[in-house]
Amino acid sequence: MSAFLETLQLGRTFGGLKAVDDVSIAIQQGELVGLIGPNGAGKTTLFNLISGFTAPTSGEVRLKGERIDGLTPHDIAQRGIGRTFQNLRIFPNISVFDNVTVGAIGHENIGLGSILPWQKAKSDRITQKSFEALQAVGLLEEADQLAANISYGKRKYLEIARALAMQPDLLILDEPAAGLNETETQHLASFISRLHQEGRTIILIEHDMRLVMSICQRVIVLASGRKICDGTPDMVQKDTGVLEAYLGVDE
Amino acid sequence: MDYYLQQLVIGLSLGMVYALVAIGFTLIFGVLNVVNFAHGEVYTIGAFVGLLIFVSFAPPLVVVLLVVLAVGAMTGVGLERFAFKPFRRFNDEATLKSRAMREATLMSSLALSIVAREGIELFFGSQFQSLPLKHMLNSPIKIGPVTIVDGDLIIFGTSFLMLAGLQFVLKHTSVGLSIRAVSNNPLGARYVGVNTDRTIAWTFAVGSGMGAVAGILVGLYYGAIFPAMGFTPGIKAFVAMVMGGLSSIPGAVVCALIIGISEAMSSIFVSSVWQDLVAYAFLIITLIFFPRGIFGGARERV
Amino acid sequence: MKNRRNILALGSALALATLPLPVYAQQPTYKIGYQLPLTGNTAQYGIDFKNAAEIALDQFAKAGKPFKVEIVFEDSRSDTKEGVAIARKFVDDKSIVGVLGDFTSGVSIASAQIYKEAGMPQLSQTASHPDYTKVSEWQFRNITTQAQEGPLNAEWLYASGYRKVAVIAEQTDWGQTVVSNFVDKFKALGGQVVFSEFFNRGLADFRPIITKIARDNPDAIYTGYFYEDGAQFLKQMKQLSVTIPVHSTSASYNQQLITLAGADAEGMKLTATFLPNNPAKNVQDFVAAWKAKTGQAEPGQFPAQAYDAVNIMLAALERAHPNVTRKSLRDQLAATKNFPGVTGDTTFDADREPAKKLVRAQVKNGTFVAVDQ
Amino acid sequence: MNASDTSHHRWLWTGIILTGLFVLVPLLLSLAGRSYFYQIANTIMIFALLAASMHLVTGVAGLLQLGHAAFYGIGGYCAALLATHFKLSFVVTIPLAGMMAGLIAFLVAVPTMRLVSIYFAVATLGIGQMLHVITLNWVPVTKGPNGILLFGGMKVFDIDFSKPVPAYYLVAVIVAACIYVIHCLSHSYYGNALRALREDDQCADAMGINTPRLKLESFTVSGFFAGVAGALWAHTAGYISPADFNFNVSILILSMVVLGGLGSLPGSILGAIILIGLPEVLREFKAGDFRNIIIGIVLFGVILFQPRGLIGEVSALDFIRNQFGLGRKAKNDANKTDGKQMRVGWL
Repeated sequence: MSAFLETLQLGRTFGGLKAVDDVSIAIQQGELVGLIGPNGAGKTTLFNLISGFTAPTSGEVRLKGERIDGLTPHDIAQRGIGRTFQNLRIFPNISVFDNVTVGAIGHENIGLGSILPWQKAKSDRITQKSFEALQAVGLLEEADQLAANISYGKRKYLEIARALAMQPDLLILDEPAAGLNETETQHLASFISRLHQEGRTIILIEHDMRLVMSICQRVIVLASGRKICDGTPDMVQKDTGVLEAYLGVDE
Repeated sequence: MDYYLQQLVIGLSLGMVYALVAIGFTLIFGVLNVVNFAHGEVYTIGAFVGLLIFVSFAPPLVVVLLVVLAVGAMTGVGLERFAFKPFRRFNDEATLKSRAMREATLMSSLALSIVAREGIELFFGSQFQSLPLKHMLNSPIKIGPVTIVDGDLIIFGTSFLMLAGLQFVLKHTSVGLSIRAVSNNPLGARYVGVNTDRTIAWTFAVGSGMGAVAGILVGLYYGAIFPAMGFTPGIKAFVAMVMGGLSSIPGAVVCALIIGISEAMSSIFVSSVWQDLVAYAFLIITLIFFPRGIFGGARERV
Repeated sequence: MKNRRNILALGSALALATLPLPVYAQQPTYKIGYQLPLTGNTAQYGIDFKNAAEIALDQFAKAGKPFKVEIVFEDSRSDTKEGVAIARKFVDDKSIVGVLGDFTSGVSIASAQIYKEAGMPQLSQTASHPDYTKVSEWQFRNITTQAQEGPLNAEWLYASGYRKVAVIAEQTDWGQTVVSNFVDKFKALGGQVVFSEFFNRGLADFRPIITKIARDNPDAIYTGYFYEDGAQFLKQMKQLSVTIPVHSTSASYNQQLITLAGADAEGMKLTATFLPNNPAKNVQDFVAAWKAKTGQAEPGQFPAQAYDAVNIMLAALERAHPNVTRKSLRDQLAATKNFPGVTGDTTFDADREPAKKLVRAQVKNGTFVAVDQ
Repeated sequence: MNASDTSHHRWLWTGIILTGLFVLVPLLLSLAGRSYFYQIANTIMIFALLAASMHLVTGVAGLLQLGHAAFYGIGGYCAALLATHFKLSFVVTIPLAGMMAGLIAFLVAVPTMRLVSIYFAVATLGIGQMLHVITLNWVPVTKGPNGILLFGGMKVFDIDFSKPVPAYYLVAVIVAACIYVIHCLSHSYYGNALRALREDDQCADAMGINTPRLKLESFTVSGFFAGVAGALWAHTAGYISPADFNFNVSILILSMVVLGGLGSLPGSILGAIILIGLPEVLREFKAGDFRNIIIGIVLFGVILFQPRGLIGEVSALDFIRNQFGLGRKAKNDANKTDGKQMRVGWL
């Protein structure tokens, strides 16, 4: 069985700099995989390569066996990859509910014709999905507030809810715990675990080691654009290469 | 052959007029990343102030230019205070770079430009102002087969001085250093102790002073000073700025020259009513095919 | 979501409706509407018209006629939107029996559609668009069109011995007629038009065009511009040391041309219907009144045109008195014959076009003087 | 989307609006006995449609449009040329003019769609100016500066629509219908997708929103309605020339949208009422010379003190609570909530 998502010798150079260099990873359906690495390791670039924000200079990305590199972000999103952003990117001037609907709208691929009366079923599905997503993250109370007016922590959940409304097959979370305090991080960890238990495939990019080690089954480590380790949390913690990369020991 | 040479020279001098306006315009955009729609009106105000000084005191040109520079700088500071500063309510990065601020200031400067233009019109009337002809900068000078006027030399000299002066200010003074810092990273500049508000005010002072000087010089050059005079040069400067890569002043100057020459040369082939199409076509082509400006080097600002 | 819109529409409609409507006295006072640009890019022309109209009205009031006349001025900004609103306003006011204006042909024609529908006589002092008087029998104009001026100039240039002529004009409806009427006649006479081009109004830099003209080396240049563009053109010709004789139309006749262009205007020839140094009494009275009222130099062609338009209207009113209606005023306007105005004698032909006598003039020593024929 | 959009309120408001538009306003105008008010009302309605069409592309989709007058002009010219050359009735020319403007908007949008924010604004400014230069100077087709005079009048079934009252009804019906469509578009999930573009188009793209297609669509639709407005103007004014569609008109329309509040359809319409009505009101008060300055000052004041315009984007989802009591219901009955009940989106 081919992997759910795989990258094959994926590479991207900016100027002369190899941001991502020959990275091959494979994610199986239903996995919760952590992706870690020191600053500038190329985590977010890898992420952007997968979600289509950046085109790779070499290699390929496959989702369910089909090549998706070179597609536009919305094509990739519609094939089932939902993501959040490292720096929160919610839509501040519309309501929390409307924010979430955007994910569902993307999934339903709404166009000009959708205001026609016989397209109402689509709208109803969007309403329902958005509602369910809001409920899942516990933001129903804030549904009609402007997204700009809710707290930072809640915005994090809003972003996840928006991605969930896309009904993604694969959910990529880019540093969801950044800026959260201890309790909030705990809460988030259990939330992510729950999403995983419900059967979702998730990639988690994180700085917070403890979060990653506590909930992920498998951890991939990037350093200087290359994959240096891929295994269970225990294996990764014992790997000397990882230690060197984090401590900055010269090779 | 002489004919083509003459058209080329006319195009050059036309381009220099656009360049003169584009310098201040680009400085303000480059630092703040906002479009100052009122730049054309600062240009007009410069011309009217210069005209008033000429009519009342008839001092030498240099004195007039200095006074106009000062008045322009004050106008710029006032403009910044009323049309731009109120929208920087918060000094976080999101506000300084947000699209909302860009568009709000675009509209606020547009609104002020309406007020300024209508005010001038109310006060002076919309016709060409009569200018003592002896002050005009249009005595012909024959160089071989082509004719230029003294104004061409003065405008060239002024543009050159402005560019050089600006480079000096930016590279060798503390104000210039803070302007560059704010341009690169407003939030970072603030963290290291740069007074952002004052620096932005300075930027407007310098940019608008230059705009005002351009106004009186071009006014004297053509002998045409009227309330709506800022519109066309404003648009051409805008185009030059976009072509030059938005935040590059030398780029804008070179592109202004290219626009001027192309306009003059185009009139060789087609009727001059189509001349305006040249600048707009350049604009669209640049935007579609060279989104980073025709020199490609500058960072893309989106 | 349109609710607010309607509430506001109602509100503003109410606000407008409750404004006090003027109450009219029993004594015969006739009202004339005058739509003209008092603000905007063309305000200088509209303000001149207003001054000229006030002079005419003043003189009329002092003449002790059996009725009074009031002129209602409305600012159209040379904007069609505002022009048609004013037209409706004038039509609504039952006491307004005739309308003057507008300045530009475009606004005049758009308003004419409304005057046509409502049956209101309209007399424009300047609308030169060929279609203007074709809108309906209610439209009159007091400006010689290029259909008259163009051929006359063609004959003049041809008689001066010019065979190769360059023609330039502004890209407006008027400029189009300048070129076509002149060129048709000049070619019919056997002359050659070596260069013909339009320019966008308010073009600052004529040098590319001048250089182009100079290359074709015509015997003369025939120009269709207003005084501001004219001054620019003449200055830049001198600047490029191009010394081809320049002819122009009555539209460039304005003292400001000489103020703006100075010595560079010397020698320009043009046709005109009005010369302030014409010794005729009515002309001198007007010039004196103009100087006293505005503190400016002599009036140009356009104020004189407006002055005459007002007087033609007043004369028609006088003939229609005491049975003044819009219809009777229109008929009396149409009957205007040999009206002695400062721009010459005016007679409206069957198409409500004026036939006027044009004089030939030249800039000499900083002033416009008639050329002996 | 507003708290009042519940279903019975909806019909109430629709009723009020339609009665106001078709009965009360004409009644009042007729009582005032002045066709002048009809003229103003017509101009306001045409500009309300223009502002509404720009609202869709600028207010909702966030594409700053500085060349809207060009599409207005294309519509006007298309209608006038069809009416004069082929003697077509306005019944035919108005939709054709809209389609033509939509088509040109589409062609303009294809290469410029990937431009962002100010770049896009500058491109529309350039294209708008180019189209203006072309209408002014392409004399054989557009008659250039001479403009086009429509002699024919507007007679259909013996009703002369060039008379003020029939013209009012004609314009009111067409404008109301167009604005209703725009309302449906902007108050649906389609509108939400456009709002997502406005807020952060890259992010919207990552959510699966086909941003280039949406931009293209909204720009084309907006061009279509601007074209309809142009055709209405050409037919009701009877004469058009390039001066009616210059850069200042683009700025005027943009000012309406900003004045009323970016993102709010009623705001745009209010902006049109104010910016067309205010000069006329000031004319009544003999403030003639100052009225343009006053408009500039009003615009500036609104931008400064009411950054969201007079009616900013209304807090978007009040209506969910009102309509379904979701807030309370969710607490008690969260799991049982049936998606079918939650009919939200558009009227």
